[in-house]
Amino acid sequence: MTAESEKPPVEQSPPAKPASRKKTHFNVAFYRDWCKACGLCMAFCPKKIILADKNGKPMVKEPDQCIGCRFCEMHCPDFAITVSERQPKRRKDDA
Amino acid sequence: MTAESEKPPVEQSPPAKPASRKKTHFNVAFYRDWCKACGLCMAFCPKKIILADKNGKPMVKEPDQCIGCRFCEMHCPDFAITVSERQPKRRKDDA
Amino acid sequence: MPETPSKRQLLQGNEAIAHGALAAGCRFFAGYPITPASEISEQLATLMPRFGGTFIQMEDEIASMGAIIGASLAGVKAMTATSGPGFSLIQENLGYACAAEVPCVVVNVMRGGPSTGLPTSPAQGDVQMARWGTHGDHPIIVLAVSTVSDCFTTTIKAFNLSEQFRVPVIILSDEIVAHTRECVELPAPEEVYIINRIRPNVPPEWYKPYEGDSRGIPAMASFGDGYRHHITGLVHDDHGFPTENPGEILNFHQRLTQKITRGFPEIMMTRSYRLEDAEVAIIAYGSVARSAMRAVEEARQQGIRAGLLQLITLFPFPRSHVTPVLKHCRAVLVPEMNMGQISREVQRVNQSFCAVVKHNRVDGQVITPDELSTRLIKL
Amino acid sequence: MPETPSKRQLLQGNEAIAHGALAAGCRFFAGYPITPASEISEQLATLMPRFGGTFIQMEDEIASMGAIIGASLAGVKAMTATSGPGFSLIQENLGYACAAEVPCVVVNVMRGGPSTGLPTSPAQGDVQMARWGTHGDHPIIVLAVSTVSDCFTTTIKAFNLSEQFRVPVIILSDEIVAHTRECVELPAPEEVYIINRIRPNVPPEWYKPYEGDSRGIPAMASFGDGYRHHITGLVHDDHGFPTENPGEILNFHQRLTQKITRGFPEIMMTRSYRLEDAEVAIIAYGSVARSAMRAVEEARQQGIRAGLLQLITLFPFPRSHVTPVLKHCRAVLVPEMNMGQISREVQRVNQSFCAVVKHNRVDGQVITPDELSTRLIKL
Amino acid sequence: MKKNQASRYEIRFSGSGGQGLITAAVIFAEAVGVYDCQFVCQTQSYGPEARGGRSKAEVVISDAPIDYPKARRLDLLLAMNQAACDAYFRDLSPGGLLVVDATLVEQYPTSRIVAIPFTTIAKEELGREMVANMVALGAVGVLSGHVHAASLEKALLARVPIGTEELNQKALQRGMTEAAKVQLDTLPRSIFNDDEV
Amino acid sequence: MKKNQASRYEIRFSGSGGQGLITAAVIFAEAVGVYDCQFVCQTQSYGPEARGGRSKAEVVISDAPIDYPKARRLDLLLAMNQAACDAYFRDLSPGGLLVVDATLVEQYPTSRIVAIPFTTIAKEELGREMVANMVALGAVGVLSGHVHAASLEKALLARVPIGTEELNQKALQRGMTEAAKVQLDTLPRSIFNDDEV
Amino acid sequence: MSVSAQTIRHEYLRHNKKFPHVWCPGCGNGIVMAALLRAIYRMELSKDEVVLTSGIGCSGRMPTYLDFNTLHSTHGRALTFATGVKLANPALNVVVVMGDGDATAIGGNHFIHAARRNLNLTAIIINNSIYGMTGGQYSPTTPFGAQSTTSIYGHIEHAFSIAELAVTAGASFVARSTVYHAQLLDKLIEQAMHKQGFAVVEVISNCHVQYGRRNQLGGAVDMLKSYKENSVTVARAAQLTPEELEGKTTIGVLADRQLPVSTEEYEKIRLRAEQSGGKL
Amino acid sequence: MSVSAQTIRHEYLRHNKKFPHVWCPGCGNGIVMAALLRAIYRMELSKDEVVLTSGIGCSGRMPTYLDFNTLHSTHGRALTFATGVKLANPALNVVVVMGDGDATAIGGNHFIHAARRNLNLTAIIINNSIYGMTGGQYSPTTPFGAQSTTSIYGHIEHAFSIAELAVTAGASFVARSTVYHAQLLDKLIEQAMHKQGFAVVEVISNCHVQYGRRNQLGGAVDMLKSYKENSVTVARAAQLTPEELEGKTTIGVLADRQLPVSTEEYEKIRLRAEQSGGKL
Ligand SMILES: Cc1ncc(C[n+]2csc(CCOP(=O)(O)OP(=O)(O)O)c2C)c(N)n1
Ligand SMILES: Cc1ncc(C[n+]2csc(CCOP(=O)(O)OP(=O)(O)O)c2C)c(N)n1
Ligand code: SF4
Ligand code: SF4
Ligand code: SF4
Ligand code: SF4
Ligand code: SF4
Ligand code: SF4
Ligand SMILES: [Mg+2]
Ligand SMILES: [Mg+2]
Repeated sequence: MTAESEKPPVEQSPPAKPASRKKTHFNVAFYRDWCKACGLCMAFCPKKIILADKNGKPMVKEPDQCIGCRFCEMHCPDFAITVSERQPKRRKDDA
Repeated sequence: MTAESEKPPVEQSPPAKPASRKKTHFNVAFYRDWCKACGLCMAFCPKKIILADKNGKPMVKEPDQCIGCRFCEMHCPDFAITVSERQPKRRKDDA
Repeated sequence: MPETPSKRQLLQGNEAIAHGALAAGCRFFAGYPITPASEISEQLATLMPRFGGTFIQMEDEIASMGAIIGASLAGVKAMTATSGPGFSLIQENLGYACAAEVPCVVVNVMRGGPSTGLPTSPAQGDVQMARWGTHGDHPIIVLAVSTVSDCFTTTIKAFNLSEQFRVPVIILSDEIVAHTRECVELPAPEEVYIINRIRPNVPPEWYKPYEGDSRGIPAMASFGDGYRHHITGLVHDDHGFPTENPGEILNFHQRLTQKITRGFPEIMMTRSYRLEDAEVAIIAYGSVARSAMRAVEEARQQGIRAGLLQLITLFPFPRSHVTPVLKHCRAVLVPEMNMGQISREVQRVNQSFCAVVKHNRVDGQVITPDELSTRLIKL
Repeated sequence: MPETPSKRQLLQGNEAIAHGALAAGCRFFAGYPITPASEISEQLATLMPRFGGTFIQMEDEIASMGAIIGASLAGVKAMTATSGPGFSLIQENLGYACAAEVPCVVVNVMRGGPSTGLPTSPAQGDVQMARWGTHGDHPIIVLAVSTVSDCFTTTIKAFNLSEQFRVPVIILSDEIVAHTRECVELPAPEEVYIINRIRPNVPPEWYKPYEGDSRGIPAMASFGDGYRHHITGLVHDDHGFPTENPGEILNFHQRLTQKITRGFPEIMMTRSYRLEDAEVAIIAYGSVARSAMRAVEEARQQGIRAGLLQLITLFPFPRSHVTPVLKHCRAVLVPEMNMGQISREVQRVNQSFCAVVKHNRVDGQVITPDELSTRLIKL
Repeated sequence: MKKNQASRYEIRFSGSGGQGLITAAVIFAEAVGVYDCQFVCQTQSYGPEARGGRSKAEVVISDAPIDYPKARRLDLLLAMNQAACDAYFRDLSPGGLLVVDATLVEQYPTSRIVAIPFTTIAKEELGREMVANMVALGAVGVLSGHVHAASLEKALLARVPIGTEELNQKALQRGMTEAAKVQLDTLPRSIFNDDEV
Repeated sequence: MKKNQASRYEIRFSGSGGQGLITAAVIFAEAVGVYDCQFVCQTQSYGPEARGGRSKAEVVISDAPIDYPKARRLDLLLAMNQAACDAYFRDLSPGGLLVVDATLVEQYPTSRIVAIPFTTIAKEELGREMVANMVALGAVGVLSGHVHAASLEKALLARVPIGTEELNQKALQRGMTEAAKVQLDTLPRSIFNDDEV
Repeated sequence: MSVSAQTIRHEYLRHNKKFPHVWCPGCGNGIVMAALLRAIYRMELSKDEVVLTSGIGCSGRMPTYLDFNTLHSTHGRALTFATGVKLANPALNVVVVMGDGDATAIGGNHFIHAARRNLNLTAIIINNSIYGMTGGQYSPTTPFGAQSTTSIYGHIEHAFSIAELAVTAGASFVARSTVYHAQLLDKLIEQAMHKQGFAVVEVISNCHVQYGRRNQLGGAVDMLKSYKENSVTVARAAQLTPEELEGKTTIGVLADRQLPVSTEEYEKIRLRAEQSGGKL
Repeated sequence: MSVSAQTIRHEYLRHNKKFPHVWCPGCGNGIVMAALLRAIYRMELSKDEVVLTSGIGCSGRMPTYLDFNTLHSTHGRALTFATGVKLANPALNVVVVMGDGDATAIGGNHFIHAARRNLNLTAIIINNSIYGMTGGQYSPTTPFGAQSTTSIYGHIEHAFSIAELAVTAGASFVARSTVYHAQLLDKLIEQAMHKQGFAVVEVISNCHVQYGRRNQLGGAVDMLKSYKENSVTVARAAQLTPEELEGKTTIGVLADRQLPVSTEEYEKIRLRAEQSGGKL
């Protein structure tokens, strides 16, 4: 049981936007009212950036580390996680 | 559909008593009260010796031709046929 | 489109039920063969596709009942037909149809019971069962047929009541009616009086699938026509969602009961024969009513003022039709091809008005006019 | 062999039924889980093998019912337990047990119906169904339990009646009784009064599996003990072979009915509480009888001469116990957690003796003593 | 709408399973009911299908709606074998007519009888034993006097399998012709009378 | 065998699913019924299992057979969270005692109350939050005055999983000790009286 | 070593039943019955230790005629009754005869579960591709395109392979024969009865009356002839391509494996339960 | 192209239902529900044309929450209701969600028959190896030896392979995934819904509350981890020996074949029937 591995879980497809030169950033939002603190998101985030707060509910430690794999979102049994690409604050034509 | 073939139907095992030197003879008895004249015995007797009487019920034409394969007996759906070895009229030690 | 079968035909009772269903607009039939009901399946296997409808033979009666519920929810009038053993099996899903208010018609061509019983003999042993066969209090309508033309018209009536009240309707036939051939005038489609379920007339956002109208009957949307809603066999609120709230549970039960109670005048059907001046009467249904009619005739010939109340509706029990007979007659004979099932209802509503006499036959034979007129004479 | 459980134990009603079954000699249980009956299965899954018996969880309730019939035919006392939906499903095979006279016990822990209904709420909606759930006229015995110790003793009684009369016995429990814990003194095995089926005492050649004794009950051989015989759900003659002969059919039905009729004194069980001088009475069963007893007490405290007839046997309806109450009281209240099911029977046997008043609750809540005493006072 | 038994005419077709008696009865009923527009009820005893045994089918004809659908006192009994003849002739009303297949029935229980070798006719004249029932149907039609020949023919054509119309029609005709030879009024009344039975 | 309500003592254990309140009530009932040989009825509200939500369990104790098995007027209400406290305190009889988990209940609806931090005790002193129910059970046992301590202990040992006996026993003892500190007679009567409710 | 029909008549047919039996002339059911009796004879079983169970259907009539402990159950439920009998008295030899509809239409669930559970029962399924008793409606084994009273426009569903279903569901022993191969049949039945665990013998049988006639397959004789011609043994089948196997019936033993049997496993449970005693 | 949970919440969850749903924390049912919704979103189906049917069980609660035409039927019978819906209105896209008990215990017969009949339905079976809703009794997929509330001495029956049963019974499309493989899962569901004919997706799912806990498999996290470690794709499985496959779960598409579909075949029947007219 090597849940410690850093690479994304094998079967999952690569991040939503594959390797662009500029690192894409993601928002990971929790809908805390629906979260039941099951721990799945925390256990399987390949970057291990989701931690439990004192109620056992998730919070993101280092948001910038998120690779947008959406594993957490797809495995939250309670629709309590939304991963979205962070809106670039920069010029529109930069992308 | 070559029901005419003379050899016993393939899947059936050889006659009850295999090739002894003296030809064994058989009695083929019909229990006519139970016979429903379905025709199976007549159709499949490898020696074609079972014929229909005027009511469609079976009778044996040439009893001595019977090879005792018991196909008729085993396929009569009405337990109406008994094939038995004909009791030798000869000395006991002749067999 | 098939040619209109508007003509006089010699039909078996079972065939007439099939034709009645088609005339009523039934376009889905699911069944599983069983004597003496199989001809209904066989007829509809042949006729349904000609009318653009669907026939399916399912793996068992449970499945047949499930399938007709599904079809009805998708907006198509649906029926199944079986006999005792199958009727036992459909009960769980029949209860679902009662609870979720899914219109559908179930024909039970009764044969001798209990269990496998007497597959080819007539009987009327499933009468109380038709009322009480599934668990929990539930609304239901039970009709009985006695002639081939009854089979045709009562089947139409059954569909109409089912659609109107959103309740399963049971048709009880028996082996005699089922296999007797008589002539029926099949009407042209436009001559048939049809009631269809009420569709919602509010926008989908406002639709509450279980909100009763003034009579307690909710408008019914079909799956696929834009009114997305939820159907369940759990006790539910007006939105169709499960509830454990006592008030909502009570509402659920009360509406189910009351929609039937309010419909009594339309639902309760009987036929009176020579009752005007009757001193003794027979209360009968199904094929026994035919023997009873003859017996009344013969008793009259012997100077006895006899009459017949034939029940078409067995449940809800037509108390308001029966009571006057009990009040006006000296004695009432209740002949049945069972050990006494409708006679219990007659006894229940009989407030010491008159003598209620049972006459029961369970030997697989029909009740003859002779035996009834003999009893009438002695009443 | 397991240690004798001869001691005081705190048990749920469901557990007490399991213990009662074991005490009665039940050594085969087949079931399918369902709320609120599952604890019976779970208890017996644990206990049966300790008693050398067999527990099996079947693929559904139909199969469970089939399996207990098979086990009983092989000579082992057998039981299944379910709730409404499963009770609907077992009906076909239950009818088989009635027809083939196979002793067995079926527990129905009632929950709210109809259909999936209210799985975790108490109700008494399956009372008429217990009598009429399967097709065809059939004999059956229906008992109701109201306390945990009832669960134990009535289960033993159910097995005894079943064995004695060769008839399936239904135990109706409800969610309240099922999950209430009370203390029960479990007797030592030798203290339990047990009735076993009568075995044939003639040589096998003479054995007629369906020839009744003086009371109409045939001796019963088990498969494998030398009395080769035939069992069928078709109507059969004394030899157990299918018959279409009217005389034999009639015999079949008459014996089935009469063996129960003749057993009335043993079968019909009720409990009277303060009825001696009662002017108003409650007729109740199951957990409602407990509220009724309290209500009687409270009405008495208010000076009302109230009493209670608690029905343990629901069917055959204990008419001979009920009639005196109807005759001696001014009014009778029949409270039920359904829309009025036993009240129909009370009305049926009430020949205008007194007022029969229904009190019904179908909102998933228990009937409380308060509501009953209020009604009693106003009667 | 008083009815009395007098208006009823009751026929039973009897024989063994496989002789096509139900078919004959159905065609008869259809002729009477659909084409002649009388009231008619056709019933049969119903057994495990397709497994032989005794077979009977009844037709009740009336000028008023029919209450009790089964035959009570036969006006005409067709018996296509001895067993059926023996079993049912007692159900004949006094004055009822017994019609038997002379090929298969040897002992006649009454003298008010018409015996025609239906099976022989079918086998030898028409070449198909199978249509003995249609020969009998033709005869019964004529002997009953309760159906129009044309109606019987129409009903027959509507019910028999495609391709067999001609054969069946011929059989029907043959039966009619044969029956036409019978002089019913010359037959004695039944030898058994009402209260003997 | 007249009964009156006076002989009944009614307790409700309430809180949220997973707090083990049914277990506590069952042990209580077993102590009272099996070891103290009183009449006892234990019931609970029964919901879809294992999926949380509110939970309640009742024990009715009596010196005569118990007819109505549910609590009607509570003599003691244990509320292990605020929701349960709010929902049920009105079912207390006048003079009934409210026992709350001070860890989780913040607002007290009556002043006839005993507040003990069961959860804190369990978590911090015993190291397992899980046994808060047993701490509460010990307290309820003492405060009810309707069960012998020894019986409670026996019942507890017979019901808890093998290997956890010691921990649970310690929890029970802790609850008893804590309750023993309470001087019930110093508590006010309930602030709501009979006819107000 | 072959037992004669006369012995069978004397030994196994019920003397108080009316013969000939009810089945139509030439019906395969009689051939299966005879094969079963030959197998039982060879196994030298006492009649008292044999329980023969059936459901409802033409095949369901078989127990009525045979002098064993016989049980004519409800339609589709024979295996559930048999399960109770066997578990209640594992010493009994329980044989269950079913029709194709009985076993795989209404009774399909009990069939796959009996196989999964691997109870020590012998199931003989007489597959005549039709509901015989009720008058020729299509069954789960009626072939695509076939005529029946409920598929007069041609059947539009696919047929189950009963034997394959049994294998997948977990039966210990699965075999197939036709009524033409009567001698093979009795051997397979014997093997099945010897087998510890759930054993299935599917028998392809002729209902010429309700099925053959309607599908231009002729009478009993014609149908048996076609079984003769269109059957291949398991060994032979292994050498044929799927195309060559098209339309052929594979006969012989299709599966025979050693799996834990529930009657035996339950004995172990009893031991464990006794040992566990008190607390659980 | 991946749809966000937020979109799903807004688009498909019923606004008048109470959330969070009733399932236990970490229950696989929620993961399956999300995967189903992603598939439907990608297929761009109108909500009005989707019918979601279920039976009774924890999984049976799914339809309650979703804004389609939803049908919570009786235990084990979802496929029969769905059959009626689909035949009555073939334009509807009918998805049937069932539990392992629902689909293969009480509902086993309907399951194999739906497969045989090859009606155009999508069946999603959430296999958590236990009866979750009723409190943890063994189901037809509970492994030999496992603990449950009705097998405290260890289970003595064998488990069905749901997917294999579907293949043998005749389903057009059969696939398997676990809830760990959520993305594979939504792809398989999408494929299944596109497929003409009966399509089955078996999902291995965690009921840690009633099954995992009792069998030392830990909580939701542990169970998902074990799914991750013990699953092999169909392609990989083909390269492994039976021994190596022991204890592994094969995931991916197990069968995908073209067979006549009964809704389409029935259309042909209607034509034939019209043509046949008068005499039959
Ligand atoms: C619950 C129930 N449904 C239907 C029937 C009617 N029924 C009797 S036998 C049968 C089918 C028989 O077919 P099969 O099992 O293939 O046996 P066969 O007659 O072909 O030997 C049916 C549908 C019944 N007896 N019980
Ligand atoms: C006829 C009937 N029998 C039994 C039940 C009780 N019951 C409800 S859900 C269920 C089993 C649930 O198991 P499964 O289908 O695997 O679903 P899960 O809860 O595991 O998702 C049972 C036995 C019922 N509702 N109806
Ligand atoms: S999307 Fe979720 S699982 Fe993936 S890296 Fe970001 S936080 Fe972790
Ligand atoms: S997976 Fe969802 S429910 Fe579980 S802890 Fe994370 S956010 Fe909460
Ligand atoms: S096989 Fe039997 S029943 Fe058929 S014709 Fe020959 S003897 Fe008669
Ligand atoms: S045993 Fe029968 S089949 Fe064989 S040759 Fe003799 S008569 Fe013919
Ligand atoms: S109908 Fe078919 S299966 Fe039944 S007895 Fe006749 S031939 Fe045999
Ligand atoms: S009991 Fe099991 S299946 Fe049901 S919601 Fe909880 S974890 Fe899920
Ligand atoms: Mg068949
Ligand atoms: Mg499950």
